[in-house]
Amino acid sequence: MTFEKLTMAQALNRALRDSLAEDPSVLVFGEDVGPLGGVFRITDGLTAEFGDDRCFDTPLAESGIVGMAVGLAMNGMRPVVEMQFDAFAYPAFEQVVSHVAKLRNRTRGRVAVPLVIRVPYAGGIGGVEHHCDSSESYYAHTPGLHVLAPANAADAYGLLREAIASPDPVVFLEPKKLYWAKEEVDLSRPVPGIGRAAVVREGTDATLIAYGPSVPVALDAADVAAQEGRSLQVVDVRSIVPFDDATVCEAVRSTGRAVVVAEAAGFASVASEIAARVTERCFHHLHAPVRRVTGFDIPYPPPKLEHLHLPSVDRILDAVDDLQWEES
Amino acid sequence: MTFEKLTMAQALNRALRDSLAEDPSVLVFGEDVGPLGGVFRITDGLTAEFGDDRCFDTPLAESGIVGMAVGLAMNGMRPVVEMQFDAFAYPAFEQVVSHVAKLRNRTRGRVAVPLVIRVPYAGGIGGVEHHCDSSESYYAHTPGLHVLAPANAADAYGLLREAIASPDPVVFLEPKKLYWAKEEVDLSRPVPGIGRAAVVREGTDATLIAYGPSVPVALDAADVAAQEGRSLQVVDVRSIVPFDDATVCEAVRSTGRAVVVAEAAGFASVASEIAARVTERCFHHLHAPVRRVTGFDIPYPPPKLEHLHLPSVDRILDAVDDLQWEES
Amino acid sequence: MTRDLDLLPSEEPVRLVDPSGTAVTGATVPADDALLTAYAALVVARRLNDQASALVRQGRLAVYPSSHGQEACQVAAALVLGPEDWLFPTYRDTAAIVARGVDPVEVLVLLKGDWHSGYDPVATRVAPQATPLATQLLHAVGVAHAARLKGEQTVVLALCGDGATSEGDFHEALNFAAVFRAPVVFFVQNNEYAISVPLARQTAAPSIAHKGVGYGVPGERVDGNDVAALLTVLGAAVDRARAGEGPQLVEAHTYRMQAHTNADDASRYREDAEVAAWVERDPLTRLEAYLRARGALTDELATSYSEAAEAVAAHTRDGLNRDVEPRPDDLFAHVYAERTPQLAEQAAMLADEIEREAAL
Amino acid sequence: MTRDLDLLPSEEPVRLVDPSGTAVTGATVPADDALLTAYAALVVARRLNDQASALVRQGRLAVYPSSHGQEACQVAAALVLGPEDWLFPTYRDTAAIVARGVDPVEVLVLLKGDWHSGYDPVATRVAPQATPLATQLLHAVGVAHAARLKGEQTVVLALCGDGATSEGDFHEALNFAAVFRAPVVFFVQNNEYAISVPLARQTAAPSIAHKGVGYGVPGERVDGNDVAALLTVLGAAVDRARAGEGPQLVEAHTYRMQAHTNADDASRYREDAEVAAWVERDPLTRLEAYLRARGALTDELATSYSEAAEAVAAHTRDGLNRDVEPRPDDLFAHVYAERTPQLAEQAAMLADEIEREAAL
Ligand SMILES: Cc1ncc(C[n+]2csc(CCOP(=O)(O)OP(=O)(O)O)c2C)c(N)n1
Ligand SMILES: Cc1ncc(C[n+]2csc(CCOP(=O)(O)OP(=O)(O)O)c2C)c(N)n1
Ligand SMILES: [Mg+2]
Ligand SMILES: [Mg+2]
Repeated sequence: MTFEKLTMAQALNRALRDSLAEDPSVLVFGEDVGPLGGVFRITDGLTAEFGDDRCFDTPLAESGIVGMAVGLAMNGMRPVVEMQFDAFAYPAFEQVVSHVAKLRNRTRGRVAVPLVIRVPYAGGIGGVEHHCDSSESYYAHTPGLHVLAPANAADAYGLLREAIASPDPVVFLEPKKLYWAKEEVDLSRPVPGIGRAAVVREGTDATLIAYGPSVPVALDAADVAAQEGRSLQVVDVRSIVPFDDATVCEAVRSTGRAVVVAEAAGFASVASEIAARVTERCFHHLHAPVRRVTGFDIPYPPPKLEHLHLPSVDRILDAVDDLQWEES
Repeated sequence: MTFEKLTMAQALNRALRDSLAEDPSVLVFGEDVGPLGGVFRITDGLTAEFGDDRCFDTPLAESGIVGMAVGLAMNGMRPVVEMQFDAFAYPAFEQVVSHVAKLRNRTRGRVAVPLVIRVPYAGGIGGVEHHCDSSESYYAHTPGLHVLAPANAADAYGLLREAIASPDPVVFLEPKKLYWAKEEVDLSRPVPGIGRAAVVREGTDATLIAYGPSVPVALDAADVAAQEGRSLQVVDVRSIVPFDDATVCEAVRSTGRAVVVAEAAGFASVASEIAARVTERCFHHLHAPVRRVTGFDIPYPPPKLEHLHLPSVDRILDAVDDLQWEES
Repeated sequence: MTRDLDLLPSEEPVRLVDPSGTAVTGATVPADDALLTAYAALVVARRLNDQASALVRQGRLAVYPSSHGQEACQVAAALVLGPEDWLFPTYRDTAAIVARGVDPVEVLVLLKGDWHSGYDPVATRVAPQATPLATQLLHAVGVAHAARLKGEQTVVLALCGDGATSEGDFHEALNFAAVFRAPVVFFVQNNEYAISVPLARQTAAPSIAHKGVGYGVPGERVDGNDVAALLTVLGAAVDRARAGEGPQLVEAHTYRMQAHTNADDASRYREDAEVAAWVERDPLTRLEAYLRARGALTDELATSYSEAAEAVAAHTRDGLNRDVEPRPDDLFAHVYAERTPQLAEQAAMLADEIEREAAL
Repeated sequence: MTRDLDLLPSEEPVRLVDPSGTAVTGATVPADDALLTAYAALVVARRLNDQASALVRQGRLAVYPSSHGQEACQVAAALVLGPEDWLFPTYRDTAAIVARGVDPVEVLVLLKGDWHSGYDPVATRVAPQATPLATQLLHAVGVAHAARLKGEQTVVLALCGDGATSEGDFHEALNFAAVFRAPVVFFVQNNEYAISVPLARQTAAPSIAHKGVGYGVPGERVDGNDVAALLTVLGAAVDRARAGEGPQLVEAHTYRMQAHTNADDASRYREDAEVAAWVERDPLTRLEAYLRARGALTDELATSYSEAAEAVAAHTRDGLNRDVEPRPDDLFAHVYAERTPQLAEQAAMLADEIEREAAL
């Protein structure tokens, strides 16, 4: 075991590097991912190390990037493309929904689409409009895609490696605000795979269910709650699609109360899904309806107002307070 | 009151005609909406009657259509654009999400975007791939849009008229499979407006919540259930955004059981939202978890298999049977 | 500054054989053998179009977008490719896929409604027929670029219509191909209409081939009903791409003789006289006249071609008339390499429904 | 067939005043008055760029994409428009908006982070600065088409960068504008880079102006650091559009002298020498030299221009240094004309949180 201090950004960079080194069919491309190393430096050094054929800049067109990736995947490659920011993936939406997600099914499995679409996503970084969208629900609602959202450096490394090796297309959501947090990690230690959630904090009174950028907030809330004498369990969803019903439901059944936390606007979102499916599966274990703490149903706010929009420790604790404790 | 026999297609055509006649700023455009009258003939005769300046064909580019509509709306027009089929609206996704939905908010209300995006949507017509997508969840999840789905000719007329007159952008989802059903309607009679659901069948045992193409299926299910001695209430959501919590929740509280019916893949969908919010609001009135009868989490199937995918009377009744009757 | 002029198309579409079947003065027409092969394929393509349209009327196909009148383009697109090359067709290019050697019964699976696509794209080197317009052009670039990276000599020929050139993906595909010098021949069948919308409402450009220069891609235009010209122009484009000189844009001037599909009513937007004028430019009669005048096409050969085409039609009919039992589990089997727990649950629910139904 | 050639740009970018400030032989340079006005605006634009960059360093702006080096384009884009015309700027075009008369403090609201946009687009006839690349070009077409339908003489000038020309929306916008003959001038500031990506990776075209012919739109290119040439070429395009002759594409050859934004590190992808070479082509020194040589620009005038620019900078500083109390209810107030019940509920929840917070 070799622990080292790494940021999530570095862990992602390492995952790309290791995948490129291991499998000659892996290609990394997108806008500014070459000599610049990406605006978040996730692809730093890759062109220098692997050459412009393996890690390269494209013309500025997201539908083009994803569409070309589909063709590369059809012909034996494993493209890993970067969408510069969440909202700048929208021009590729038709390619994602009508081809990336459907080509395997269309061809009865004869054509696989082993590609990864990396999306630096969500807010909390003081970004201006279009740079902070939580777009996971669009992808999660689209059958044929896997949708992952790591919340720590180890998961970022492990899940990205697995996503690149996967025979299926993966939308890989990277919480921008977690890029720079340093952690002690051992990259050689395997993490739970695609389709697996993780209980990241044990607790007995209620369960917080979160993913991506909301996991640290949920953990903070659990810390504060503990000081107030309430024991909150935290589940990190990790893999939005496929969803780990077993782990999540076992957790909720153990506490009988649940709050789903997510940055995205709440309406018709992944948080809605989690609330609905947990309720379907755990109804008689629930002392209170599953609460959702999500972004408001508004466009992502400007930097000066984003703190009011994002799920906060206080808002999570308010929701926990609402879980009808008097009745149990 | 003057009842007449009309199809939904005719009612929509009438709505466009009446709006064009009433307000010179209304423009209708898209692919094949001119001389051909649209592939579903919804714009039949409009170019002949109002001229090519008011109802016109565009080059074949959906982002272009929606983007130009945004500009027209910025400069005093009320564009009503047609996306030829659900899946062919995806190229316009960036324009819809990043501009149509956000321009009012971006400009603090100084620039309104009074436009309507008509989308013939959903399945049940034996269409090949890309012609049967239920795309409502993508729009419903996007703050800034109104999302409507009529289920009968009178609503189609009334809601489309209101959508065109609305100061806000509306995604208007027209269930293709209902285009040709003839009904007795009185177009002069106002229907409930945007933001209003309607109880379309009274019932006491359980509530079916549906919209668009699923409403007739829910009504059929209620008919069959009635023969089997079970009284099902049916709520037609009509307006997905804004959602009518009051009507829907009152209905569910009155029966204590609910099934949401929708064609779209269930995961992270409008059906998830309805199940989640009804549960949040009616938890202690519920004898059983809210059940969802939705499309599977798969790409829309080919014609020969679609009947297995679509919510059916039997599947709805199975879900109703599951609502834990023994316990109440 | 001659570079931009080199990228512009010729002043008139390239034509080698005129509508009466006479070689244009000075033209280098392909050898008779090659044209006889093409002619045989044209006869099959025409017969297939007619057969498929009949199958729609008989309710065996949900819909059929016919390439009647465009067969020269269909055939040439297939014949200029080698076995390792790739073809990227649209919904209208059934005849091209068949000309490439794919079983029409497998090709028509999409329009019959059994599944979204019937043939094996990897084995046949033919992508699934694309419906979302222009999207396939980018896939073509990707396949071509992968071939280049692997050091293979593969060329990709990607088809689209005049209408599709208006989509953003057309732009992005030509640009990506040019920047990466991908070996792609973009072949636009300009049949004057996108459903009901005439070319004049589609573009104000001097021609579609003029769109090439904006990407640094040579544009050429060709008489789309002259298979000799098509074989020559497309063949040269394929050779050029194979030689590593990058993509090319070829526009064929042709005409959609029938409605967009059987569901369309062309009388709403065009005059019969316009259609009639194109009958005289029919690709089959033209080539037939040329080959007969040269004595290359004998009655005997013509009969054998017709018989071969009839055989294809009969095979198509037989195949389409066979009902294939739909397999409900197919709904879940191919969404992912391995089905998710959610899909397994849903498949089990459906299987249970079907079992209960059967037990009734 | 001269039509296509008419649509191609001139062999070299139009230049009227060379980098040393000397008029090109035979050139018709705009009158001194017009150039003095432009020069004054250039001085403001340069000062504003420097001021804004300083405000980033001071933490008063989140980010600033400077148009340092591109000020001639910025100023010309504003000066060729009449009061009823519309300007569609990008994130990089702050100086153009200010040159059109909008208060820089309002313009910088976006980058300060108080709100997404600060000025009134309808009153100023300046669209909000667009971030999603090329999307605004379609809005420009719509605004122009609406004007045409209303019988107004409005012209729309839409800005974008070289990188943005690769997006599908660029293609669709030029095509729609051409087909509807919308009075739009598409003005591309080719500053050689899209963040780190050089033009050669963006397109293989002979020039961006060559993209016009594929839409039937005349393309022209111009020295982007020569404000005299810009005023002339853009002015002609605006006149042409106003006269109902349709859209035009103008490419300015210029250079982004600084990093993409302050957050960018240009040393990773370009050499200092490359930047240094462009210093000699600076738009301000060039025009200054020209006007001084003609005796039109006196020291006195120069001082008054500098003072005016300083005043703008001071006003900008003051405005940006004022903290604006964010209004939480703004989050909900403008999503729809009337807030939905859901938003009302959410606003109430937030108000309650804030109230409880305040009570602590
Ligand atoms: C993105 C998209 N938008 C709309 C459609 C609907 N549609 C199918 S074919 C067609 C016309 C295409 O015209 P063209 O490209 O000229 O090809 P043709 O049918 O004439 O062969 C349209 C609008 C589609 N398939 N995809
Ligand atoms: C659709 C979209 N994709 C990506 C981005 C991120 N981005 C912002 S500016 C930029 C480069 C734009 O280059 P160019 O068009 O040349 O304009 P310049 O910045 O040089 O003025 C990129 C990639 C974006 N804003 N929008
Ligand atoms: Mg066509
Ligand atoms: Mg640039």
